[in-house]
Amino acid sequence: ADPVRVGLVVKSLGNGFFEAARDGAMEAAKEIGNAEVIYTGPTSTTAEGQIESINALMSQRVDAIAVSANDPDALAPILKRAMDRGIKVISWDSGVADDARIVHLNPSSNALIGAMCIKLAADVAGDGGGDIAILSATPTSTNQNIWIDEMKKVLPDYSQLKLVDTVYGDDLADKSYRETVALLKKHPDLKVIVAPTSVGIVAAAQAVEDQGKVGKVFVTGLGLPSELAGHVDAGSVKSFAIWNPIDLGYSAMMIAYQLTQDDEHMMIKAGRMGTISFDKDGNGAMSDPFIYDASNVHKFADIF
Amino acid sequence: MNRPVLELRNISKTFPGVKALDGVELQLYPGQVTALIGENGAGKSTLVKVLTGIYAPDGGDILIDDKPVTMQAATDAKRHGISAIHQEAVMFDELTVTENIFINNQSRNMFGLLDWKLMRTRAKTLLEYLDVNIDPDLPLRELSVAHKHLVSFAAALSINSNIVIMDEPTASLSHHEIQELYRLVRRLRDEGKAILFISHKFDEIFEICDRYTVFRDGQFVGAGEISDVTQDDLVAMMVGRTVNQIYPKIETEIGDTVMSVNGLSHPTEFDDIDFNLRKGEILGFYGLVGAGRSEVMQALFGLTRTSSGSMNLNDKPFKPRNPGDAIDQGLVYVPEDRQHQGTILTLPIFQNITLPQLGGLSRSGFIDMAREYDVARKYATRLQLKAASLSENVENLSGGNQQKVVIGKWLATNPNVIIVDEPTKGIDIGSKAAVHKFMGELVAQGLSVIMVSSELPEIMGMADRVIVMHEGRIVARFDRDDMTAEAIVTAATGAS
Amino acid sequence: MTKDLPDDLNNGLRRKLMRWETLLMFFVAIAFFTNTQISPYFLDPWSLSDATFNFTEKAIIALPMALLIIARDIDLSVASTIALASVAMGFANTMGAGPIELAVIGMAVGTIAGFINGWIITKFDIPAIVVTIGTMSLYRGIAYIVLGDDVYRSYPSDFAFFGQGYVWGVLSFEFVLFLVLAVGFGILLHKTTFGRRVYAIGNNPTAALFSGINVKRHRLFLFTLVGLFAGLAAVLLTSRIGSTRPSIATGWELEVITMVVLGGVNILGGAGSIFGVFIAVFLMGLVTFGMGLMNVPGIVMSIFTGLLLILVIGTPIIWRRIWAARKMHSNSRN
Amino acid sequence: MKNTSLIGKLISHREWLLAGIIALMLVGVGSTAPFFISPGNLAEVFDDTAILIMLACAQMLVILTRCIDLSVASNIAFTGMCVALINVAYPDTPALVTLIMSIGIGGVLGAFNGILVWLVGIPSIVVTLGTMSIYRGFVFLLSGGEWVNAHEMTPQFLALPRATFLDLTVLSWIAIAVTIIMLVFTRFTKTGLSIFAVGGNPKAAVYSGLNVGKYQFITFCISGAVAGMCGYLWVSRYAVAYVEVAVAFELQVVAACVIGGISIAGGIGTIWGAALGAIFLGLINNALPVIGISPFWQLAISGLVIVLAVIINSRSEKRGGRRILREAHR
Ligand SMILES: Nc1ncnc2c1ncn2[C@@H]1O[C@H](COP(=O)(O)OP(=O)(O)OP(=O)(O)O)[C@@H](O)[C@H]1O
Ligand SMILES: Nc1ncnc2c1ncn2[C@@H]1O[C@H](COP(=O)(O)OP(=O)(O)OP(=O)(O)O)[C@@H](O)[C@H]1O
Ligand SMILES: [Mg+2]
Ligand SMILES: [Mg+2]
Repeated sequence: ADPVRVGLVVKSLGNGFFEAARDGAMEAAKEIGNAEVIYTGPTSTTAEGQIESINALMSQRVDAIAVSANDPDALAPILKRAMDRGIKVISWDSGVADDARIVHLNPSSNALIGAMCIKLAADVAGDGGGDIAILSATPTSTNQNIWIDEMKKVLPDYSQLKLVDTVYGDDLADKSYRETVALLKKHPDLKVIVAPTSVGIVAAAQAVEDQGKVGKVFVTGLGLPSELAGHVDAGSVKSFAIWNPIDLGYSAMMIAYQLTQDDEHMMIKAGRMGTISFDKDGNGAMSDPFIYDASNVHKFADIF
Repeated sequence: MNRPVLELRNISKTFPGVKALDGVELQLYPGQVTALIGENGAGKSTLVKVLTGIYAPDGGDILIDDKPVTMQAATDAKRHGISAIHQEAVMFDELTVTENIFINNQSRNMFGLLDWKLMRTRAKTLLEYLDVNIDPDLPLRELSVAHKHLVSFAAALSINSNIVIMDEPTASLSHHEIQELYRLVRRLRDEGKAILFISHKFDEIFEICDRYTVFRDGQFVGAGEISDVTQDDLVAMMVGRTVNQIYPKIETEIGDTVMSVNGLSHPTEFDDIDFNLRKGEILGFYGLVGAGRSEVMQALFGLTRTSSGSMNLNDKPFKPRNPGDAIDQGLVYVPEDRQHQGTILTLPIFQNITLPQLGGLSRSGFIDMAREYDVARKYATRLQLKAASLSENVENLSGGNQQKVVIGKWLATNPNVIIVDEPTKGIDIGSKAAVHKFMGELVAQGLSVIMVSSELPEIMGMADRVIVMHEGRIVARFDRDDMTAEAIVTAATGAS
Repeated sequence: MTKDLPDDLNNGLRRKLMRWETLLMFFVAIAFFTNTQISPYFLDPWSLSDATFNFTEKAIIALPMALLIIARDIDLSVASTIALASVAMGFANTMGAGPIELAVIGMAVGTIAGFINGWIITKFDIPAIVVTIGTMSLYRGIAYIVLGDDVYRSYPSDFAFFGQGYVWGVLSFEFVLFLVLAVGFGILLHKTTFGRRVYAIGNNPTAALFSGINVKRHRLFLFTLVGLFAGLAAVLLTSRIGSTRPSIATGWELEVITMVVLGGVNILGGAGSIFGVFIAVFLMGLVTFGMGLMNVPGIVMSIFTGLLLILVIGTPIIWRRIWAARKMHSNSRN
Repeated sequence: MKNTSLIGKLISHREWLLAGIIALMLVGVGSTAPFFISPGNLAEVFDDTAILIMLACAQMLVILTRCIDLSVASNIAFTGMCVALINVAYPDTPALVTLIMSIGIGGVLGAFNGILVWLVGIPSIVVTLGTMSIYRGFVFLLSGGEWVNAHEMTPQFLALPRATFLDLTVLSWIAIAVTIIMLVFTRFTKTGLSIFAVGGNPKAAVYSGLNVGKYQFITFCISGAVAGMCGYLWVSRYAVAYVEVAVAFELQVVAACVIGGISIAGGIGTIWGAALGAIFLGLINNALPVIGISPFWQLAISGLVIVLAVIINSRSEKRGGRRILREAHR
């Protein structure tokens, strides 16, 4: 039979996180045997760019599309149209509107990620606590916004932490850098910058080092070991968290494939990741984030 | 007789559709002024451009001191000791006078950097030599047209050259400045330089030139000593026929007032302009270049806002807010700058002719192409336009034919007042006569003409009445019976 | 002496135009053939129909933009105008406006934005490129002020028709609208007095003024027209993606201008045709669609559009020069 | 009477006006956030603006010749990626060599633009619109879309722009040096003068023996070389190289020129103007967050400023008639 073709649409090409996810999806395809991954996406994090990529996938009549969305609303019409054409659509990492996909795979439980980020911040701030600020990606990024909401929910439990600002680096290294520098200037007492984005956290760490604030301001959040190893050594980052993007890509691919095989979408088998369950809105979570620090970062830096 | 410093043999230059130069020859001798004469489009300026490396000739030889040379760019001309004052003012408005003069001829200091102090001093010296009082640090745009031209003379003189070319140098100069220029030419001649002098004005040719060369339609017709020929001989060589009457004043019935202007004023350009224009009349406006005549005419045409005053046209108040208003009410303006204001060079002849009255040639906004073409053909024929076809772009026509297109375009609107601003500036004698004859026909048909001109013979030959302007004001009025050249010129210079 | 000038009305002009469009057609044929070879999915009506969505809104702005560029102006603020108009529609939607009202509001805001551009440019006599670089930031900036990091969504379901509806079979509303507008603009530019005046202004604004054309009013009208069409594009795009963010349509201005220039419109004004722009739209559409089928990343496609632009503009220039040189050569031998 | 002429003089000297506005802004911001005008912070703001200043000066030369270079931002991305990859492959390359290489690579890209403008005769806006896409596309091909991150770059690669000398970063010093070289170049060299001439009146330039295309070519080479150098400085300063580096930055560069009074019609402009225009934009970018204005206002404010600046410039450029009438002179 023809192989099952799955379009893996990412927020932007060239981002280390998504490259790792692609490798995971490839691994899954190999395991399935009769499947093929089409890795695509725009170079900048725009919804219009993703729409064009999805259009191209539809024209090729792929069997399934797995998308990490730059914008949950703007992608909805085109994904609905894809579903009308018989294409199975799932979102992963960053979701789309509920009716524009069959299921959404969260890398982890959103509440857990939010809580984890704040906990990391509290740990690094020490008992004295202090001011913290959030450096996000684009203002429209679904997962970022959910995580920030979750962080705000748990913040009252940490009376020593005070959230003073939220800024957006648009997942551009230079913009994130500038925003961080502005943060440092505006809030001289800033203690922790939480960047739940792999681009932002690197830029923030670099900015803290360049501003000579190592030891005074710490950066934490979500990032890749390979990109952060240097900054952990430099001391601007003490610890950070991430789930395994390879596993995430692997799971997304497995789920997409399974959906092309049968209609089951409450409990989906995802190969070596076991069975993932989805609630009535189609939301499911993969696994818990894992914390990296000086003790283990170099070990994982070679992997992703 | 001595040997020529510069000799051209069998030079040809072709533009798409035009043989601008067809195997012409020319000799220039040291210490002599050679006039280059020919109708518009005869190829004079093209020859200058070939000589200064701006155009590469298709064939032929250029010999300097009997040695063949090639000109790739304007810098080669400079190297060979040729400097030129071109027909169009080709200067840099945003640069200072000094920068303009030394644009390709700078002095450097010991670090290899430009030495502005030295150049400023040299500029001062040059301008003094030309007997003009211009601050070398002023940006060129602040100078009058005439002064700009004089700066271009200074630039040409800054190069130590043996050969000086002047392409219609007097076209924008006042009487006084022309006299200064003659002195300069004679001085250069006496220094032993060879001078090529291009002009359409016979009086100056006979005044300062020693030799002549005549071109017709891109071909060499003849050359010789000025003292051996008369004006009629030259005209005959130029046009291949004799032109008897240059200013054919046709006596017409002058009727009632069609237009009256009362106390028209502008904050900075003109003041208290008062005059009447009658049916079938040619009203001349004379003045030195820069007297503000064009500004007044442009105000009549609705291009310039006025601060006070009133106008009447055909017994109705006339207050044009833009040229469209003026055209609608039957007043049109043939501007002095053909190439920029008069025509759209890059559009075909027929589109130029019909442009002001497109509305009339269309049905609910859609152009009726057949009618459009009829109109264009009618006026092209009437004006004896010389062109390959009506779809030819105007840029491919000679100056005289371009002017015919402009006049044709305005006649096609059936005006009753037509303002012509310097209608024969830079036009050869043949085309000039055609334009004059045509103006005579127009008034005979009952049109009224306002003619702005800086050429005294033209004004005196054509106009029924003459108004003289000086520095934005009317300073004198003459009827045909009492106008004398002295009186008009005296009034124009502002002397009371 | 008085014989009539030859009657070859239009021929010269038409020949000149034909040469350009023939070249474009040639490129279109190549692109079409290549696409049939590289992908079995290419010749599917629905695929082709889907592909038109990628360029239709831009192409609709390209039509008035062509007129504007022919008249020696340019508008870099169109993409920002889309953002502004879209935000206005989103706001109106929260106030309960219906689909038609939304469309009217979008186009009205676009029109106002275009009018402001034109007003500043003609009133103060400033080059259009400079002013519209400013309003480009200004308009999108206003969109950001209004919306910030928020989003407008849940447009009425009827509103989706403009950007997602089909008129007949695979023919989407957007695409049919574009075809109709292209014909309309072709007539406007090539057959009417207005079009002729646009050419006149583009070739020599001073002489156009001296010929009684109200140059300022024409330019103002053209800017307003471009604004109106940017507003229309905003309606279509907003309807198509069903939501509004201030970053909507980022970078479109350059794509629209690329289409126009590729269509043979002289960026320096005075020359060009709607037909050329029309073909160029399809050329770009075909090239990007073909590469999309091969999953070529958008950034790599842009290499091809960039090359195409330089190639298509450069080829006739070089060709004309060789031709002129050869003619010169044969002349001088005679 | 005296008063109006004084103002007239001031306004006609746009640079002074612009410098005045910049000073006012500093005072304004300083009164709400005093630390902003501390020397240390100003040095940082300057450091942040240095790249824009250099690019604006180079772009000015291009604009003077009636061209425009929209490919500078893509040039930055391409050259930046090149030197970053070279640094990964040959970590021993000294920073100075990298800097020189970046100038060379950028210069080649600029020369390519210049050749198309000069020898092929395609309008510059078309050429650079094309190469803007092409160069950025090449960054993707070169890198396979992957990022080069800080930890892959060597310390010496990263150190150059950060090193400080007399309280200013080397990046700032480079910007100052470039500005001074440009000043001398435009005022005291034949090429500099010729660039003004060919832009002011191309036809007259031909008649004066100046090859218009050649000077346009030269300005594109300069613009490319400066952009290339900025490519290295950018990548090293932000410690990352990727496809989208400096996206849309060309518009800021052109905007800086416009604010600085460089006439888009060619022939008019000064290095001071370009540099002040860049500083002005840099100041707005840096000051807004400090005085607590939401970043969402930033875009609209800079847009408004550009529009106002060009309106003011156009007013001061108007030379109200020739004044034929005598009284008007007095
Ligand atoms: N660049 C050009 N392209 C095409 N044709 C040209 C060009 N320059 C000149 N011509 C044509 O060559 C012929 C000679 O023109 P030229 O300017 O040399 O005449 P001229 O004798 O100087 O006339 P005038 O007295 O009007 O200045 C004319 O027919 C003109 O139309
Ligand atoms: N210094 C100058 N700078 C720029 N343009 C000028 C300058 N002087 C004149 N002009 C323009 O050149 C053209 C010819 O000017 P000209 O010297 O003939 O003045 P004018 O006002 O037309 O006076 P007149 O018609 O009485 O000679 C006019 O259109 C004028 O606007
Ligand atoms: Mg001539
Ligand atoms: Mg005049």
